[in-house]
Amino acid sequence: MNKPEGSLKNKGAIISAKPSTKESIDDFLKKAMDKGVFDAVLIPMMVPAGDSFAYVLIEDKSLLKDAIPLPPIMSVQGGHAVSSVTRLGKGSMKIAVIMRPCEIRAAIELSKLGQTDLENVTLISIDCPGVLPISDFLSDPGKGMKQFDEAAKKWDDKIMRPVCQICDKSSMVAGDLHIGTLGAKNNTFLVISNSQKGNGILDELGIVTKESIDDWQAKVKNIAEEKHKKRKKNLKDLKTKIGSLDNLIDAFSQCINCHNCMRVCPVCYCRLCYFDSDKVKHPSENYLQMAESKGSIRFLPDTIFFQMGRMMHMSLSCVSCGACEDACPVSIPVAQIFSMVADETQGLFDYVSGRSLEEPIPLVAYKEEELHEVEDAND
Amino acid sequence: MRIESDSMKKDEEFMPKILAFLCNWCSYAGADLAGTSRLKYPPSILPIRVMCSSRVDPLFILKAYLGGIDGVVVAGCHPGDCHYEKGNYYTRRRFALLKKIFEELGIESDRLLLSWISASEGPKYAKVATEFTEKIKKLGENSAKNKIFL
Amino acid sequence: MEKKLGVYICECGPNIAEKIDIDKVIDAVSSLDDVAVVDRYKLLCSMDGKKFLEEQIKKQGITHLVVAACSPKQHEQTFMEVCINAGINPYLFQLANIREQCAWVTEDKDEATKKAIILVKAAIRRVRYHVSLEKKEIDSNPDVLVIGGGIAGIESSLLLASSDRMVYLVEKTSSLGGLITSYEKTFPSMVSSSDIIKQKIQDVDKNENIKVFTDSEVEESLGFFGNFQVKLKKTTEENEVVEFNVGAIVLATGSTLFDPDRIPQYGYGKIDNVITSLEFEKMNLSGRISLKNNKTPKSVAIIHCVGRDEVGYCSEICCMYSLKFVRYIKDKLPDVKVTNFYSDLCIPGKSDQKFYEETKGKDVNFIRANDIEITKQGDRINVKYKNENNKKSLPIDMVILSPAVEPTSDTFKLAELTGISQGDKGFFSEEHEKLAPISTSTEGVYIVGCAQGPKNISETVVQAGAATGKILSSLVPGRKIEPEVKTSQISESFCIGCKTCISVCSYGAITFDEARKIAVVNEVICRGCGNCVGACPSGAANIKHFTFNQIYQELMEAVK
Amino acid sequence: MADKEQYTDVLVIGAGIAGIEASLMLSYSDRKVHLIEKTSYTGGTVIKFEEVFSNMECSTCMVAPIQQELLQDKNINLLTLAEVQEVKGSFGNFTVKVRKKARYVDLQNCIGCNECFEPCPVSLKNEFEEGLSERKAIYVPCAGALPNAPMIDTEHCLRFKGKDCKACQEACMFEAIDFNQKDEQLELKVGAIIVATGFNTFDTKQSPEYGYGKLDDVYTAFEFERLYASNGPTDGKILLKNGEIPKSAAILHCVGRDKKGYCSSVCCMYSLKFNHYLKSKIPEVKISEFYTDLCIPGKSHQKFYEKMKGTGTDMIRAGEIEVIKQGKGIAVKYNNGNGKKSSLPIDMVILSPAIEPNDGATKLAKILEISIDDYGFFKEKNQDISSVITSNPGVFMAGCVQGPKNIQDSVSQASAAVGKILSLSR
Amino acid sequence: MTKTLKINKNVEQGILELLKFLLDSGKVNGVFTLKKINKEGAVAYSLITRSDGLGGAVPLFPLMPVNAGKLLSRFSLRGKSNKPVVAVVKPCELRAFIELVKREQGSLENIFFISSTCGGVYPIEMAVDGAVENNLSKYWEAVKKGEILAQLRPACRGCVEFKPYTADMTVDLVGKEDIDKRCAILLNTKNGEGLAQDMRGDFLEKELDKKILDKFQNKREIERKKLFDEIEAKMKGLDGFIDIFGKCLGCHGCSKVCPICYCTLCEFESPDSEYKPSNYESDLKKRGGLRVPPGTIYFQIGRLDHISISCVGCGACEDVCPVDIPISIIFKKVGESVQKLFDYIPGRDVEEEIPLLTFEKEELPEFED
Repeated sequence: MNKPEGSLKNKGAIISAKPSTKESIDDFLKKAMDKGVFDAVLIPMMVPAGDSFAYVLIEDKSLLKDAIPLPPIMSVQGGHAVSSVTRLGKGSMKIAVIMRPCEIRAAIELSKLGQTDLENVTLISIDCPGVLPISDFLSDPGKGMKQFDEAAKKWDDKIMRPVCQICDKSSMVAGDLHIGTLGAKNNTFLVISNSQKGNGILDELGIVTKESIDDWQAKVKNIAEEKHKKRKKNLKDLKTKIGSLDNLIDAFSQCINCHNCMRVCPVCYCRLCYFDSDKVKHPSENYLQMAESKGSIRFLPDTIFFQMGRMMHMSLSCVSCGACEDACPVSIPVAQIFSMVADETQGLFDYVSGRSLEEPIPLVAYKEEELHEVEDAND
Repeated sequence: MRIESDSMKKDEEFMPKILAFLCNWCSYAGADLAGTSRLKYPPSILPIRVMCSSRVDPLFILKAYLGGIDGVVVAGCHPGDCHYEKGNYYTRRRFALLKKIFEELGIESDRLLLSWISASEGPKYAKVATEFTEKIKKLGENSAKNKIFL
Repeated sequence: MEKKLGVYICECGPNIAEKIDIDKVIDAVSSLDDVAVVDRYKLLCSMDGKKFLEEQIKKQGITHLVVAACSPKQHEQTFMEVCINAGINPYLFQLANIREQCAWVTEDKDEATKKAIILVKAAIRRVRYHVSLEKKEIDSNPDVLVIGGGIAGIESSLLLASSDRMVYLVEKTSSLGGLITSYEKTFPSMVSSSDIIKQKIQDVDKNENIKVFTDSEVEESLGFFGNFQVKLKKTTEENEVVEFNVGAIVLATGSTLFDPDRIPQYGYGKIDNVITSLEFEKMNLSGRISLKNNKTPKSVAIIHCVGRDEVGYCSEICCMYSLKFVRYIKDKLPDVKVTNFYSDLCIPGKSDQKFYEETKGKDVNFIRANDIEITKQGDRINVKYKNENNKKSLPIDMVILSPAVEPTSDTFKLAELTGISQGDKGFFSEEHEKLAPISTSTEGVYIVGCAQGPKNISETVVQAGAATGKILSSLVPGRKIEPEVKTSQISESFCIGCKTCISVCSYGAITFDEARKIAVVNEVICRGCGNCVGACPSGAANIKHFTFNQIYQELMEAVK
Repeated sequence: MADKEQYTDVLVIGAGIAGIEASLMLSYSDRKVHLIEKTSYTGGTVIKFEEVFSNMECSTCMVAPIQQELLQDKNINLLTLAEVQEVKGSFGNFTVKVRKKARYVDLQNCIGCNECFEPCPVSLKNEFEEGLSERKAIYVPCAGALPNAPMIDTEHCLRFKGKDCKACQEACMFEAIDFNQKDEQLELKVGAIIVATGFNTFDTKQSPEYGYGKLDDVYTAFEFERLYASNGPTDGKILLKNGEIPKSAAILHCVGRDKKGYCSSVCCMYSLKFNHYLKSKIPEVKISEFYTDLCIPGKSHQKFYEKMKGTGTDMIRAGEIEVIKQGKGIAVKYNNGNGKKSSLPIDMVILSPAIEPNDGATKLAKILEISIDDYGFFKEKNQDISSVITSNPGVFMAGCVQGPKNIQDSVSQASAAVGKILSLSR
Repeated sequence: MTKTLKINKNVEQGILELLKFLLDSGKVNGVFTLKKINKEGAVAYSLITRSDGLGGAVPLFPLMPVNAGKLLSRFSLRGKSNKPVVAVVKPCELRAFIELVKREQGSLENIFFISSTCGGVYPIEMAVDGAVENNLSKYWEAVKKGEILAQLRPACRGCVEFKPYTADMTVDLVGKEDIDKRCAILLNTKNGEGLAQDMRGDFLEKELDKKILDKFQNKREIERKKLFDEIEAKMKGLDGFIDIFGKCLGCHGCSKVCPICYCTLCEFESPDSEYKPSNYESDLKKRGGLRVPPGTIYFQIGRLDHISISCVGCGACEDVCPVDIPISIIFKKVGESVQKLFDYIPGRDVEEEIPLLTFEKEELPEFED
């Protein structure tokens, strides 16, 4: 997916076809499917019981009407869904994927990690107002829906998840196309191309991108800056809270080793997690020996080993999507902690996970001159 | 609210698809005998040959069911006749387990059948095939076929 | 290398052609992935048909073959051979049975065609997941271990031993011969049993290809058919241990007699002159039949079926040897009155009844009786019994008990050792009651004589010969063993070591690697039933040519 | 025989269970085998059984796999419809003349589709089904017979009666039917011979007191086997001649024992098997077994007996048994030991006849130059040890040709015969 | 009558005293029990090897962070414990461990068990900000009266296996009014007696009070029926099942914490269970659309097939479910019914063979055609 000149085109197209933005998006997709631009669309849909949402790969257009491009919660992280469809090959279908920016970024990370083949996939991101904590939503889905819609309209993130409140990439354009709804009238949306593939598709659809997007960009910028401030502040507080090993241990003291966080994490792609493998299973004497030194150990003893090990493994690709926190049965602020660490680790290599397919994951590349700060000054 | 694709509806007379796992030594031979004796039974039955009924991983049955198969028959040697001494005794337990689970979940356990068919029981094979097909016809199409949220 | 599937549909004359619209089938499958050629032929199993296939495979560069024709039971073999001749691996082939299970059983031609299409598509999908399988060949050791130095063991050893095959004959006691050495004669021919056995023992001693270990017991047997490592212990001089390798093991450990002590009402051990059949054989062999007080008995009772109810089976030989005893007695003491107490006279076979008729005669009585009780009556013995529901009794000088035949005490140990099972009566279990009476669930371990179940000398010798036959035909010096190709395999990385597979395997083909805590299949023993695969919860077990994917693909085609 | 050439091929006579076992084992040891079978099919008597005692195992499932193996075995030359006519020579060097009757069906071309039966105008009683069903003049004895190819019964085929009928030939798409086939004379050179020609059952007509042939619903063991067989004439339904389901049945053991003068050793067990057959198809049926001495030797048989007895069978020890007409039905008259005559009305009577030598056993014995015993069975060299060795060195025997016995013992003898051959002639 | 150790202290104190004695006397080298691991009062299982490590231990804390059976399996998986240790566990945890041992996933050797008649535990989410702590007194009141608190986990409210089968010592808890004064520990086994020997306190002959426990049992049974009926009403066929599991995230947390799910790599995460593009394509042809990732229902029913025979109904699965699916009740219900088929109670007796590893020659006619 090599990008057009000037990375981000400064023109877009305003689409309005239907009474509501949602329906306009449906319509956009339907047309694309009619034209055979896409054979299938991967998009969220409400589950039969109406108490949650799931990604559905749709080939039968009649199903589009039930699609919900911007659901109030993140049940499955979209990156995970994309990987599930294309991990074993691009397949013969051209698939459009409508997801939140953090999900698109996860997909991009996964493709760098060989966990998805994006050749036949068109990644379409959409401005994200954040999502509700799953637990809040589940306590009353009906209410949740309403609250979310209202909040989303006003771009008010008070009721959204903590990580969403400090997300400064909620409109990041990383995929092939982006759907801008910020500041758009309630029945229109802005479509921006971010790649040759994107361009091609818009051409096929006869969509000409001549509208200026400055106004949208400005709004994005504001929100991003605002959130960035908040992010810096919150993470700083968090850091002082965590700050030491003891505090870290305290933060994870409630952890019950269910590893839900790892299992829902889009960039934890291993079939068998290192921390579930035989490598962490020891003979009893080792455990007793460990305990004897202190009189008592927590059992299993590997909680922090797991949490920090997992950071080691994935923080460079962490997209701060918050899935882990949603899945934590004991409400540990996993996402915030990992997000905080990710900022640091990615900062080291001024890497932004999922920003672009071209950026190699830092650990598979190097520069001759870098990271002197971690070297012994005397060398 | 139930989201289901409507593009799949057919109106022709319903001929079920039934998967039949047949053990190589008894049931498959019995099915062949039905053929050599020119007995007739519905085309619904699709045989899959395994060396022993105990090879049938219950998950195959589950996969097939969720895939939309209308019925599954597991057929092996009569208890005591197993070519591998005792395979079919285990088959019976595994089958019972899965069927019980279906029952408990209120999922149509009638779509699963365990039958002992010997190499000389051509007629029995034809009978089972016919009767089970009738039974499945009464149950109608397996709705799992067009479920989206599996 | 990319796949090129060849799909060939046999018309089988009218059998398929008339019942199935083959052209429709061809249309339906010719556009499927990897399908390079689809064609029909009049009769593929015919000479011309096979030649046609072979040429096609070569000419078209077919890598995977699908034939839609009759049942694999008919011609799978045939077409696999075609593959070999055409130079592709015979397991890259799948036969779709559209005759026996489609054309011949379906009334309507359209329906039959539809079904045929599914079956052929399924075969195509399956074959794409087939992999080449190669025959394995394993060196085998032709030598044989024979456990038990009775008539059965001796007979086997003599038949087996040859310049290119060593036999190790292991006997628990200090001398060869077994029970038969304590008999004067054998029934029904009443020839001297020493004539039979002495000669054979000499032959054994003469034969340099038979190594005899008396006072020895087998301590360990590891390995499998063709390659057993055996360890034996000499029970005498400082328990010397001997080790050697053999290819097969014959268990000829014989039997013992039911202990009449267990049935008090027979008075055995408490009342003088109540003796067991074996004691009587020895007494008779010594040349004189006499009572404790050295007097000769005037009347003798022979009690059949002693312990039959307790053991729960008829020991087959008791009636006959009881009749033999009558002959013994009448030969030595013509005027003694002999009375047989029996429940059912079991004298099967062509010659036994004649023997019985000829044994009957003056002062030889047969009384069908039950509820027998033996009591002391002065210095004589009183036999109380029930006949036709009336209680009677008979005073007697000597009582001979004919006890049931039971497995020897070391049966359990040897069963454990060789990994074979014991039936509910304690005898070794044969692999199959009818077709494999001397084979066991452990290939290469054979059971002969009374260790397998009660039987007479003739049957015992037959079994000895039978075991020999099995070994000589399957364990040929210099020839390699070809184990089953479609065996189970367990993925090291997925196995969690729960031993589920091990407990369901009928053949002990799976062992546990304690070091790595995983199950390991011994492909030489595995017979490829797939039970372990059906049982494994971790998806670690899989079976060649019936892998998850091969079956899954077939199944999904049906579901589609 | 040192000067003569030594042959390693083996001749096996009779493709019953013993013959098959022997042939396969010899083939494993890389011996070439000529397997001679009188009938048109393999499997002998065993394939007539639906189940075998004492595990009630399906007989076809048991035998079919080894029949298939036999047909596919390259070392085995199976000659059906063939009989030995002359044997010359000695152990290691026999010359055998074999007469192979024409099948008039080419085994190469025939694919066993059976299309040729239907058009055949001739209908006859099917001997294999004990005359309980019909067959044509071109036929296989029963569905699933192996080799799966029909034969023409020249005695009844119109064409061989001079009529110009080729109905079957026209129906055959494979030019498999060849009226010009001729009987062949073959000469085989073999080193050893195994005889496994099996047995006959006592002709129950010779004991009129059982009413066989005179009274309806008096069946011989084999008739009953086929009645129960799921591939038999009634698809396994046990029915009376009037089509009704029997409410009561009597099984008579030891039929012909007195005449034969020996106990056939298997009758008690297969009578109990019949008991199981009846109960499994007609749970409520009332069964009485009439016997003299119960002969159920061996470790596993009594258990089976007790199981059958447990199902509420009347075991009646009786003599002087007669089957008589009583009213519309039949009854069994008997003396139960203490002199009293009783009579039991019954729907169905099954006779368990003694086992006797095969017809032609004597003739074959002559050809093979081996002696037979008082009963017409082949005589073993030494009664007490190894019943598989005949009086003629190099000729071995297996199965009921030597004397009545069950499948297990027949198979053991077959393996033993092979054992002797392999060990004596390496 | 069973030998019983009576300590005149509140029941938790009593147990701690016993544990202290066991460690100090060197009768055991380690103690497995719940323990407060930080000032915030977070509770986790701990392995304690010195009596000074017993500080903060709360053996009877009404919470099950992890099923201890799983922990003990991990402890003894790589070979039996080389030193004696004692574990304070709940009956369902003990049963789970027994099931694991049957599957070679642990060893009973050198591990002794103190269990109790179990009043159930609070759901794991109450572990957060001291919720359990604040409801402790309430909990103990209920236990004393043998009542069932509404806040307890459903799995516990409907649990009728609250008496341990194979514990060496059983703490007499449920329905005992005097537990804040007295601690009665039944010594069920020779090991139990051996351990308690020389311990300060009175030894007497005693049994659990059948009347009290039967009453408790009845209450539980009523609750259980209610829970089962509720779920039954929802579980109407495949659609009902899909409704229940529609919100499943596919995190497989349930199987991760399930003590019976012992596979390193779950079959449902193995390559064989992965959807290939072709699978998606053929499925779409059939259904028009398909949930992604697929296999939610396959996983749930498949897992039932794998573990229901051994499910001890401990409720761990439901505790960790991020979307509050009533898994534990579904598995409990299905589990009990399949276990009934073979009259099998998981963890009742280590000698009892797992039904799927054995068979009767004549059985289950109702499942044969």
